[in-house]
Amino acid sequence: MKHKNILIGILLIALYLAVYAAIGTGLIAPYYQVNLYLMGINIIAAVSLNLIVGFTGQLALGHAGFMAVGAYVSAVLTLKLGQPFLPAILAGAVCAFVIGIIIGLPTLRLTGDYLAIATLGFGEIIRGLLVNIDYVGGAAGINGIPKLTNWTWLYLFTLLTVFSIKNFVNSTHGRACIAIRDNELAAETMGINTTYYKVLAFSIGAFFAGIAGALYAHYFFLIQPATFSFMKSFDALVMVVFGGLGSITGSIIAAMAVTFMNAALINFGSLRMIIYALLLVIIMVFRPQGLMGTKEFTLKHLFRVKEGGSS
Amino acid sequence: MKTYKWLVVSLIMMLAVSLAATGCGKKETSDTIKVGVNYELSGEVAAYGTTAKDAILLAFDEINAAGGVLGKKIEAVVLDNKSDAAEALNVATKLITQEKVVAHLGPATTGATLNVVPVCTEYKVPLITNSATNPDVTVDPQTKETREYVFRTCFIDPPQAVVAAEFAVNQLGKKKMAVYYDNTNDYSKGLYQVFKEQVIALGGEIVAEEGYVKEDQEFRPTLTKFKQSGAELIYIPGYYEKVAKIISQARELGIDVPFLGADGWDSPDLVEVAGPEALNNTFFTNHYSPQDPSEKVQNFVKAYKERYGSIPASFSATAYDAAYLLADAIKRAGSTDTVAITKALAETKDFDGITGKFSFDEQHNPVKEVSIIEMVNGEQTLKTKITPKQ
Amino acid sequence: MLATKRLTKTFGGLAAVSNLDLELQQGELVGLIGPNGAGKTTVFNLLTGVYTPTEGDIILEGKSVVGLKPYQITARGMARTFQNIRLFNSLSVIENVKVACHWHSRYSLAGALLRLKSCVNGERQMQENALELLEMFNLAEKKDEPANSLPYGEQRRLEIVRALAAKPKLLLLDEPAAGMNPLETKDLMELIKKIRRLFGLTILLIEHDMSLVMGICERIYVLDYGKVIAQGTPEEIKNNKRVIEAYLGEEA
Amino acid sequence: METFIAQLLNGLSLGSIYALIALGYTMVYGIIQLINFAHGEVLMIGAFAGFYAITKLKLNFFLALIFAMVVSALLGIIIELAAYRPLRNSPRLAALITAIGVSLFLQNGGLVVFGADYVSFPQAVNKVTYKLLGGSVTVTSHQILILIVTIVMMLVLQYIVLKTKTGKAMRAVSFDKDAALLMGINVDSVISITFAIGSALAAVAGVLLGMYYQTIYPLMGTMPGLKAFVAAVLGGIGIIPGAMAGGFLLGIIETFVSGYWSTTYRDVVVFGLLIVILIVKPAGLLGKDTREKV
Repeated sequence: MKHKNILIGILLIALYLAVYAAIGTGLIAPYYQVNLYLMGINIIAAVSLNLIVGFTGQLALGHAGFMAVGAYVSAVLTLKLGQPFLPAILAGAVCAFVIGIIIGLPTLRLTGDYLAIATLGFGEIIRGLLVNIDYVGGAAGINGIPKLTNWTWLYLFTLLTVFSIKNFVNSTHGRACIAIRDNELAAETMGINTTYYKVLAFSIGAFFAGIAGALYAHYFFLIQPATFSFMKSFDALVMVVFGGLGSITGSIIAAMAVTFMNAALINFGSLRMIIYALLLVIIMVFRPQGLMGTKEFTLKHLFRVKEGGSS
Repeated sequence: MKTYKWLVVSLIMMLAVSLAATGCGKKETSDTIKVGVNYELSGEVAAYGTTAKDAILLAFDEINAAGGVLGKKIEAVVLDNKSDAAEALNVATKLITQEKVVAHLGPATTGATLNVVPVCTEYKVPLITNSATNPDVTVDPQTKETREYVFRTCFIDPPQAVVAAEFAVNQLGKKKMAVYYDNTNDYSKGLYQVFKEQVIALGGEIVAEEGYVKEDQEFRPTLTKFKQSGAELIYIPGYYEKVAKIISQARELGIDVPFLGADGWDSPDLVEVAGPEALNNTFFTNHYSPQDPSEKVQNFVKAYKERYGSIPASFSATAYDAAYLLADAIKRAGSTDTVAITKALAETKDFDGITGKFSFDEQHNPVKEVSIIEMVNGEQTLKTKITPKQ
Repeated sequence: MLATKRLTKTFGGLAAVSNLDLELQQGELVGLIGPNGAGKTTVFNLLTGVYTPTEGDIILEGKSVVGLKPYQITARGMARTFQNIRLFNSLSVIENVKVACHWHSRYSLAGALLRLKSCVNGERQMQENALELLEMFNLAEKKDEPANSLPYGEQRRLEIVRALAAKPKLLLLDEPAAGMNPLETKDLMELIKKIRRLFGLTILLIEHDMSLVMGICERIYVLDYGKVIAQGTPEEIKNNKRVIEAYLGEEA
Repeated sequence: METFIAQLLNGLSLGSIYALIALGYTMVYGIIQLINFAHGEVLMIGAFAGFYAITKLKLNFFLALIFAMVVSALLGIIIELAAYRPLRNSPRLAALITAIGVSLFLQNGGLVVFGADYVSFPQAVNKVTYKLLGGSVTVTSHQILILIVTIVMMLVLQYIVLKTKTGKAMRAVSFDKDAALLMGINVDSVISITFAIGSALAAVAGVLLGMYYQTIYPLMGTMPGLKAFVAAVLGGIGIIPGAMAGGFLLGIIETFVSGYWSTTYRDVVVFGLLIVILIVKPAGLLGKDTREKV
């Protein structure tokens, strides 16, 4: 157990240093860097949404709304109020968390598709309000945001997200969420405050979505309400379902695969989205439970594959 | 076991896709000049991106057919940015760092263009947009400095709106005006602001103002409101598709005051959708008119119509001009060095384009006359030409 | 221990339970029987807070629990099993049990997110508690298997273990013998006796299997059309005319 | 007062289009509990089919409408067959993602095939403007036509669902697929028929949208599709009169918010109201609260 943790720790540090060096020496071309950042942001968005949809079983379609909150709050802090990056990110995340609670309390009483449409509605309301606030540029959005997101921040926050959510789902709190997904009534009669845990999972998911939004805003210079339309929520949902509901590693792999697919299809010009859509349908038809199902990919898998290969 | 089989299949699939993808991109030969074309080919504003891309490809084919530039052919690398600002940056980075283009055309919208500007600046590659009208595109709003590598072939917002206000107050003699603008579009909002200021400065009055949003089709509720306000003229700084519907619905509601608009109106669809009758007593400011008898314009309109089956809108014209302007700058620079091309672009004098003869001012905006077009029984007629005060 | 006073629940004008007065003394094992549709499960749902009563009161250890949420009632010392098994299917056997430990050995959220010592200790505690219970019921060997992979009888047993993990004083069993063969039913009887003794529980059970009810219950309430039609010792109930009518009437 | 009446008429026309789309949404949802995100794109294909029928095949309006309905119905059947049927026993979210995939495919396929530009829709039915209340309120023949078509469609649909054998089979399938199968109902073909009818309704909405707003384009279905989905949920998804009520309500609310306040706050108000209604009535206006059986 201890050895495994040390091994993982060393691997993670090695990965960080390797990529850091590769960026510094230009081994990773700028174009691949853009996609590397997209990948990190997508991982955070997908893993945090998986906590809500995959682990707690609450179909939420407003994730982009929380990203918007994180992006706008952090951008206002750094650009207009001259605050440093880290407090700005955290402030964005906390605001998303609070709004998550405000939205979650009334809507999480709803179930299934009614919840889906209500959260989608909230995402659209956040967007609609941003369009009407002149302080943040209305429809034109905020432009000229300093490019503060670098590899170190990205890596740090991606790890923070993944490990916090992993710890959460492996704790009694996370188990409570999974119990709610599996059988809400039984969970409640076993002493679980279902409303509390649904709202908790929802707002923790919102918190990390806020981080994703803040990192996004400080890499892409410009944020507009249109950036955070429901299509962005769908993108995150696609990654979650593609990776497997309730599999953190699945979400990570899927976020990487979708980013990669998007980058690979760039050369197809106007056929790009058609191919993407086709792949989406084909993947779902042949693998409806997602890449990993509810299982996690662990180091054991690697060894098992090796053993299988040698025998 | 099944999982791994599937994983292998999907990996092979992805590999195939990416191989095919890289296969398309790698046609590096030294006898072509690569130009990046970064436009909205899918997503919300695909219509504008596509018309611009079509016009650019037409222009390049003509240039190549006439022998190319510096003895080389121009090769357009066309990529889609999905109408997403972050994707536009992704695409621009690919074009500049992977494809090594010498210049970057597009994107169509202000937002996406602003996102691309830092990349072009960083790698010192010139960018020409044909339709991003916001002043911030070429001038940094914080430092007030001109962005060295960014140019445009369209007007910025103010001149058109200034001319429109002057025309409305002084020539049409209207005092009470209503404005109906696209609240989700900076171009439209920019025109609205300037128009409002000018009208008030000229002694007019804005009696009603309202925004619509991109997805709107139903304008009757707001128009009904305008009708009550007693407006003598309605200014709609928007795009033809909405404008046509607004005017058509307004006439249906019995609103017979004149309408006034900007270059976004220019499209044959305006007449087709609204009908010639509804459009009588409407005016708009524009770069050019497809009815312009000059040979250059007529040749362009004919070639475009032959190839794509429709009459080019003003965005096609500005995109076409952007392509020719770039070729001209490369010729004048005498090299494909990006900095030399940028320098040549900045020195552009009296470039004779479809949208008029223009030079760049110190903010990289084209200085050209504004035409005011009146719609008469479905035909565009040139009402007057006004040179905006700079 | 537990008393209901004129407990009534109506669904759209139809009374599923009306004017029900139950009383359970500390340590009693009481049966609740009645023909199908008599409102037995509705009584359970009222007691555990799944439904809110239309009228009447429920007193648990001297305090009213009406209006409390199910999880709050569980914390007051009531746990239940379900007629149709409701395990957490994607969790393992031991995790199912640990979910029920949640309300009494929870640690802080911050501890969980950052995996602090409080979390590690809390988890260890839960693991030990759960394992102890599983061992007691011969399920320890299967602790890491998914709950839904167990055979039917073991799933029923796991439900009881899970309910016990919530540390109840009063245990409600909803048809624990449903779907069991006579042999399994006999084992179950022994099991119920055992847990009652070991944990000092008060038990209320719904059951159709008369051999089980008559074999272990000390007192029985008979419900028909939402009303108590008889109550008393198994002997008294066996010979009660109205009870026989109700059951025969159902069969006819 | 005149303004109020004028706005109410505007709202009714808009609402009837929403209602028409919502009807199709609700039918498909009722039978397989799938949010068919591709419904708006089926509408778009229907609108283009109608367009080509009028301009290329030179059909009159009603024949073109029928042509569009047939094309969309076939498309609906194919979508169900290729993309949804393999997923019928899979997690519902997988089907939802597939629906999004189909929607993106049709949108972007439309961009390539039909071009990205707006296409102006021929005015196959003469537009006559009637002036009421001394000219301050106007109604066009198009508005009247839309209202009539919508109401007729709803009545036909109610008749099919409540009175015909197919309708009974539909209700049986939507209630319990397995039981319906045991009763000898061909579940697959019932689902296909439902998709065909729902898609044909989308085509009607598409053609009417084209005629009413005069242009069609490949992305035309997205927003009305989303709004109609909201309308269906508002009324109680899966319930035919609910879709109708939700559609009209949504249309009228949108119109009044635009007319008396501001267009830019319209969607904020609409979605805010949706959430309030759902919180008060979690199954929509006409929906029944069903409690899980314990």
